[in-house]
Amino acid sequence: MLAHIIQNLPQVLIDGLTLGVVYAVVAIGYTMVYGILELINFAHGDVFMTGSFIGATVLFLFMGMGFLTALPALIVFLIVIIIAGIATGLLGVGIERVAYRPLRRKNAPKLIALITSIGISFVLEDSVRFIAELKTGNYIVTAPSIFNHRFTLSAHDWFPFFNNATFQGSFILVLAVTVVMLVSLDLFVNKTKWGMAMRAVAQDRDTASLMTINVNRVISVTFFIGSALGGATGVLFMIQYGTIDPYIGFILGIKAFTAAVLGGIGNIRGAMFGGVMLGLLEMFAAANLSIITHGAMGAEYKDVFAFIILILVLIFKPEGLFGKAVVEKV
Amino acid sequence: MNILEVNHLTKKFGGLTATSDITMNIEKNSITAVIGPNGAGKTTFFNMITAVYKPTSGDILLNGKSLVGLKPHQVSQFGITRTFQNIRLFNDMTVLENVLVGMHQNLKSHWVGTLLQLPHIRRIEENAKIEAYDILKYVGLDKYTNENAGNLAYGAQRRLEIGRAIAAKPKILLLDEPAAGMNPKETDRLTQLIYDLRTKLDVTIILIEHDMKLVMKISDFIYVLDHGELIASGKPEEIRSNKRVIEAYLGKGAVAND
Amino acid sequence: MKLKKMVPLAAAVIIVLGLISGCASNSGSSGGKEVIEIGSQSPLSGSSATLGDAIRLGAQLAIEDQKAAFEKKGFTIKLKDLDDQGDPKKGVANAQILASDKNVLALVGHLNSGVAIPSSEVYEKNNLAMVSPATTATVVTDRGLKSVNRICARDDFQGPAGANFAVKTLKAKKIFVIQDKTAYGSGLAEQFRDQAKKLGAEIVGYEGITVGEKDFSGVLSQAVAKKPDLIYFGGVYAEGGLIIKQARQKGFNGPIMGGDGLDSSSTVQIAGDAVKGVYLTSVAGDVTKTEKGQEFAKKYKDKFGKNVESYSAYGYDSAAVILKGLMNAINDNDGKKPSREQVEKAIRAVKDYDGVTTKVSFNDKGDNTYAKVYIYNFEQAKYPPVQKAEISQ
Amino acid sequence: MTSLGALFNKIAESKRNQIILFIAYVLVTGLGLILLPDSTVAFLLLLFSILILYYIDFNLKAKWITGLVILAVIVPFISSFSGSYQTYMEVGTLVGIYCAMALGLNIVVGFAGLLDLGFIAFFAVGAYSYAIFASGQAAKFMPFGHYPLPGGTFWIFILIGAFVAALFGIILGVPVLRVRGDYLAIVTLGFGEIIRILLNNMDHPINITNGSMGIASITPPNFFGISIGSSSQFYYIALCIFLVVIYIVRKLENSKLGRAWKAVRDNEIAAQAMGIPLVKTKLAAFAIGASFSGMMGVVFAAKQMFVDATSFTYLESTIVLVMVILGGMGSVPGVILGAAVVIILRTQVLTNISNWLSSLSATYGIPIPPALSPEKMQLLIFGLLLIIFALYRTQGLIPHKNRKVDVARLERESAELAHKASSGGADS
Repeated sequence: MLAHIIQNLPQVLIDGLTLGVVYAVVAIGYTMVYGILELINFAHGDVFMTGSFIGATVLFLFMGMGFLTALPALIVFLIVIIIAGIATGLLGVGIERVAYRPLRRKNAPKLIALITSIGISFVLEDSVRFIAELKTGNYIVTAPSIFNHRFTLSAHDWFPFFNNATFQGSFILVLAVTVVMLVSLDLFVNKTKWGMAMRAVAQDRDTASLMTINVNRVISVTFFIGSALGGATGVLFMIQYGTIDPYIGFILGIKAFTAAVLGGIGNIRGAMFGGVMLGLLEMFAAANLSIITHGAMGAEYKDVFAFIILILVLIFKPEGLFGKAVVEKV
Repeated sequence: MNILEVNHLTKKFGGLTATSDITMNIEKNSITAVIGPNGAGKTTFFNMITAVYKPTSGDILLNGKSLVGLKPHQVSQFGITRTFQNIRLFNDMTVLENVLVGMHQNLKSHWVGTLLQLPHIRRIEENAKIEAYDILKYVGLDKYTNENAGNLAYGAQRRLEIGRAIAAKPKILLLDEPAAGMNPKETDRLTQLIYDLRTKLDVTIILIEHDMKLVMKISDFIYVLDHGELIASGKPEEIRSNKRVIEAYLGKGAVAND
Repeated sequence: MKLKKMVPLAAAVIIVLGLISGCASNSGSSGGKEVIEIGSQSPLSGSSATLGDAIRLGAQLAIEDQKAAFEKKGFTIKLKDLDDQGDPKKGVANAQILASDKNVLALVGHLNSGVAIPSSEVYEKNNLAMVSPATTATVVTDRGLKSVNRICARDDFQGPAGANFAVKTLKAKKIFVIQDKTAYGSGLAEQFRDQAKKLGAEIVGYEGITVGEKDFSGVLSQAVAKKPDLIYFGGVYAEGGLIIKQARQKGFNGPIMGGDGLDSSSTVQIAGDAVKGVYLTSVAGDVTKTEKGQEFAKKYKDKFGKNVESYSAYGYDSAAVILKGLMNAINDNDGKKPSREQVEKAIRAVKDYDGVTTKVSFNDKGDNTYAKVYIYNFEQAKYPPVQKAEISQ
Repeated sequence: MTSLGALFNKIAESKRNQIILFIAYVLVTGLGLILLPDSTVAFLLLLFSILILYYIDFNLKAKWITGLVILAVIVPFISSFSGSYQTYMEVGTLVGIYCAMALGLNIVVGFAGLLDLGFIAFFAVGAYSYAIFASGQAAKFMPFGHYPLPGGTFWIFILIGAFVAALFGIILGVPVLRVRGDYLAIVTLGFGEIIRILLNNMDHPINITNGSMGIASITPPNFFGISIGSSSQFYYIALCIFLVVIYIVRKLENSKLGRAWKAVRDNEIAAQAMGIPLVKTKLAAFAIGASFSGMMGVVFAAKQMFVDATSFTYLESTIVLVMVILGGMGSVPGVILGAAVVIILRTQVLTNISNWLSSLSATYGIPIPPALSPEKMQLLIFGLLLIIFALYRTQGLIPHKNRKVDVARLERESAELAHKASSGGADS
């Protein structure tokens, strides 16, 4: 039993990492918005989904214009991801303007903001479904495949108790792009003026506004960055898995939120860590649950475990693995 | 006879000490004021008595029984209720309902009885309403009975908080800056009310207040906190001339210049 | 006076909405001739919309083909197509709508067994005959309802037929089974597993996946590590296509097999080149093999501008069986509009109807005695796949 | 136009005229439904009389009786002439089921202020508790007893369903209520999903729920020998439970417990300071809200005669939430209206418009892409409703009103008491 699990480990790690970095970047969007507004932005998962569809559309357009053969794939990919990122970033800013800012101005209870975010998520899902279905007659869209060269990691040659693992070219791309995104975000937040303003607003919105920080603009920037990252990740997802549909955002969003909570919500590095960890855990569960439980529970239970982790963390360590406990002010 | 004893009460938030080693003895049926500059730890002190915060160390004894480790609602059931510095009313409920919530722990009605429409439960509810209405009259809010609490004017909200607190029939009433934001006329009325409470309801009152005129006028005893520490205690006239207190309030120079 | 502004406003909204819907429900009358409607229920939205739409269009084509014959008898026949969304609740609500419309005498319906089962309880109560082109779960007809018929094969025929092929023809000794945890996928996979076991193959894994996800690497790395000779997937194309693709990416080069849920052009679209070497069992025959079928395919393409899906022809045949029964009932009733009971009996009594893709005779449960299972193989990455075998009961 | 409005107001001012107008309305719409038996409009207009009834100046008891007569006698009687009788009654049953659920969620969200996104789980628990024992399923894991249980047990199962759901409410509540406000939403969502996944997977190692195959052939209820199978019969069951639920909610709303819920919603810390035990109060909200859902789950299972996990998705939870938000959080009549509007939109109006559009495209050759069908646009429509109501009309269609007390009476009674006390004091 143990041998089986170990043999498979390299492959599980690679797959888990792929899924994990996707979770990680989407989790950052949640954590940034939560850090600054204390709002669970349910629509974020669907912003991610919209990003993947925008990416697919641009890719199809390029293909129609023959760019795909004329230009190196990497350049095409970079253009696509940048377009999708900017578009979803603007979408995020728009959502904040339309749906959250008026509530903030009215000082409405948090519950109401949560409800609008659910509404936004429904609207995004259905609008994308509608457009996709109108164009293709089927809302499941399969993107043209690029970077599907297969590599083999010959783990077996180095460690005989491992099996070899395989991965696709896109895996390296996903990994590289997310690492670049994460590092630049970290630098942005910790080293630039805007990043400082963001941290200040997250700490104390009222004080920050007294310090001549334009709070609304900082919030807009936060939404732009969070959503752009989410949308770009959508493109990565599309490249990696090839097929997208308008409902990928919901479950993935919940998992990413779980990751954010796991790492300590409001904490960007925590979200990265939480995402990767959740991806690995999930993949490990899918690959090994039935081996461990002797068939009593199969891979179909992996989401149950993800949710149980969420609940346990929230109950016993609500500040997350990296967060600090906050005391409510009376 | 001391109704409330506080022994060496300390509260730390992380590295920050909010109150340290406070000891107080509160006499039954007295009016005690806790004063001190902003950030002295007064509200933290109240929060510990009402179990919103758990003290880091020290003990709180009500009639000799420890309150540490209880839940806030249990403390209330033991007979300590409070008002809040930043008013905490049930804004979407009517003024009368706010007072009825105050009576919660003394109402013997049970939801099963309510559903079955048992006659004695109905009578309890009816009587509770009359009693609540009497309390409203007492605090001068009877004409707003059906108004939503959130729609009241500031001074009225303060009085409603007091009304709600006394509806619980407390042994000890904690008032957190009851006169904050009131004009002199309203403050006078409040002073009268607090006096009245003690004589009519036989309740011990502890209040946090910045309005020195009010404090000096009504307190039997005063404790002064600064930076979380108890720096003085005594009768109003003793506090009035206490050097450390003047220093705490006006800064060191003030005393020297005098 | 408390009638607030809102009430008249709301009244206006309801009236407008109601008027529209009123028009909708009254739009059935037609000049002089008596109207007979054939209902259809299939998922027109949701993840199996491709299959559901094919059923609807097939039925529509059948009705248009025979319109003239019924006109002669003095009847206008029409299709009343409803979207069951693959949701049992919606299916039952729709069933009530069909049952309450007196012009509806029978229906073509349901792709999903999960929807057909509760809905058919309503049909049974209202003597509304149902002919299903695609529900394969055994329970559907095993309840012995007199209104329920199907022209396709059952899971306990399709699953084992697949297992026979996998073990005997493809010589698979070790088989890894994946299923999508839906009524359809689990039902099929279980039947396959049991038969394969009986034939002596080793089932090295039996795993479930979550519908709607895109990453099945976890299950697949477990599968690939166990080095099976064949991977079987019980489910539909949305996940099936991805499983095929990801299994190939993980270096699994052996045969992958699935049920009729993979019998769709979308499988090829999603899986791409990886689809080569995939086998599938289907209860639907390849229409392009027969002359009749080719003709049908052409007509379908001309009419709707879409290529035939496997269930297009089954939708067509289901509707045609209904129309045949209906015609018999009309004749038996001296040319007058028959009652639902009469139609129900006449449809069950249809014998040896020779359709575009299958012959139809119903047994006493409502199963088609001529139902066949076909085995296909994707030799190229294009739809439809090549037919490899045809298995009769 | 304004003069017409003034005239209308003048006529409607007198109570007698209102009653006459109302009766005339019921008669006209009733007649309308008889004449146009298949018209959804006529049916909806007749139902609309209930809303009018809510707004006219009438004595409360008379309103209730009139409403009951309309719902229990007039509507079923008139629609029984229609070919769409069963459809109408099916809609009525669904409205009843979802009203009860929405009222349950209203206790949790509207009264106690706890956002629950997994509410459908309790419905599922209720449905499965009947489905398992009223079909052959229980025999697969229960070593004793004869299954399926006879249809007569249905009535007991309504209570069992309520109880089991309440139990689940508490099981969920105990850990979950330790979580801070906005996290609660996500935790309950997770819990709802866990329940659904478990129901879908518990067919091995022990077959409890029959997994994804669902449970079929559920025994229909039996009422003194009559087997209940049609929507027109279930309509009365749903109506009865619905009435019980309304009664409970209305009584609780103005009881000690109801005040405690609202106090916790408005200000947790102050509520605790007033002696309200937080966890117990929240748990009561969870359990009572869940029990309504559980009862209706039993009815749902009996009506469908088939249950599987696909009926209990996250979407269903949010649909119930939409009902509450649309109607008005905390407002009992509002929530009922919200549930009715959503169900009628879902099952009748949208479907009819879709059919109309597709028949348009069929008869006149107007190409309307299937993607445009309003039926498929449900998510969009409900999403927009959520946003619009949250942003612009947070209080919903019928805003919540606190029950007002009769101050004059209180004054009188308080004076009487005072008098009694003082005179009593003088005597002794």
